[in-house]
Amino acid sequence: MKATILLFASARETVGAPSLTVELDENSTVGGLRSALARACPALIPLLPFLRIAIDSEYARNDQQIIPHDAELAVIPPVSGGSSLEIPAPP
Amino acid sequence: MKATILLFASARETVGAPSLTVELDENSTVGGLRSALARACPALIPLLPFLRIAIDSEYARNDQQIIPHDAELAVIPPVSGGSSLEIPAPP
Amino acid sequence: MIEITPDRIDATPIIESVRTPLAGAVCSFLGTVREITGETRTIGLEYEAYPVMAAKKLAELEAEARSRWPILEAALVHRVGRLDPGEISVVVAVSCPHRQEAFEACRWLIDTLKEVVPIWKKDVEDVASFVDLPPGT
Amino acid sequence: MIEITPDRIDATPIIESVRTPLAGAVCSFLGTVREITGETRTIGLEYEAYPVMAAKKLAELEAEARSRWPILEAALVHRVGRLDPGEISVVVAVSCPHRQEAFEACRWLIDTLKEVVPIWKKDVEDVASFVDLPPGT
Repeated sequence: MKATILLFASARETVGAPSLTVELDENSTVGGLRSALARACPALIPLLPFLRIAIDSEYARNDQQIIPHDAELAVIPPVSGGSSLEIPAPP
Repeated sequence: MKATILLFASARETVGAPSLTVELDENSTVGGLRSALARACPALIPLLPFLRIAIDSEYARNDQQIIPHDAELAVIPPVSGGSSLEIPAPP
Repeated sequence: MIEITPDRIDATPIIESVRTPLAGAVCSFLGTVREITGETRTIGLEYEAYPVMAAKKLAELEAEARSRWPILEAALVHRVGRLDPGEISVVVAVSCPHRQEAFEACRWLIDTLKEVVPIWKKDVEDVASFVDLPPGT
Repeated sequence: MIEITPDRIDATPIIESVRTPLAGAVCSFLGTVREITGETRTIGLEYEAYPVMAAKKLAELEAEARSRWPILEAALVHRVGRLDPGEISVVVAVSCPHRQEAFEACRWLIDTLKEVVPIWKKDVEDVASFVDLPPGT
């Protein structure tokens, strides 16, 4: 199935667009979505460990969660806890 | 020497006046002032353990402190930490 | 801004007074007269101060807070006299670069104010039942 | 009151909205745009939200806070768009019967808001040096 993922902040700037449409398997998990994002835009790869995925405005709880049909999907960069959009260096 | 002590809140209500004038020895300590208050108004006796003495707007640090001449003296009942003027029961 | 006032407190100018472009955080506390506490209805509170000492203690509290936290501006305003339910008895407002400091400083100021500043409160007694007896009773 | 707004925030009606005669304590927090941070001068911040999710998360935060503390009224308002130094980006205001609860709830709300609500900020770049070149250069 085709899925459109909303992009915000640093993810939007990295991709250069407010959303990205990718091809997902039926019964794809959140992990599958992350892989699809990496394939669609390799520039996102270094950010991926810091990006959360939201499904219908809820943070996806783990990589096993299956993406429902027609869900609104979004990539959520670290929110503005006090500093700005910078992605923290990997630990 | 004669000393006038300002009274507030429950101490004022117990005495029925906004101040009390007592006779103090020269070099009287805060302890001596407390004794003089007890003699001048025995109704204050049960409150005394809960009353602080202020000398020139500063809490008297201990019973050994000597009362200076011409100092402004005041009796400070427990301040309104959240409940009202009630004097707590002795421990 | 430090003030002990018999006038009705408006929180707006007090909070505004601590705002500055150097601060990222403003924390404020308003103490208000609670109308209902458990089963009891309050018809008003009477606040009494030892004004000279209270003003001195408020200034000391501000100085002490400034030595502990990077406070940019602080305001401590306490009302005295008769207050109706819902009215503001005390305002503490603090601005700091960051929010943790602002919360800690504001909390410490109101907690310490309530311990050391010589201001007392007392329920206003409900005397209506005596005053409002119908004529002829 | 929960709101995500592109309009300038006035803290006064937000704080007033949580006052009630049932509360003895109102704690509020204003986040403001800091002009100077260390050696850096900020000329403005741009806030971006995922509006649907941000509104949902703010409502969840309020519900969660109400389950933890005896909150009487709460308000969570966040600005989006371009903000100048000194302007208010966020207001959290809470009323409770007592002050400890009000401080804890307000602190938890702003701390958790900053972790989970999808709103991002970004320094506005100083492009004046490019735009304002004198004619002919």
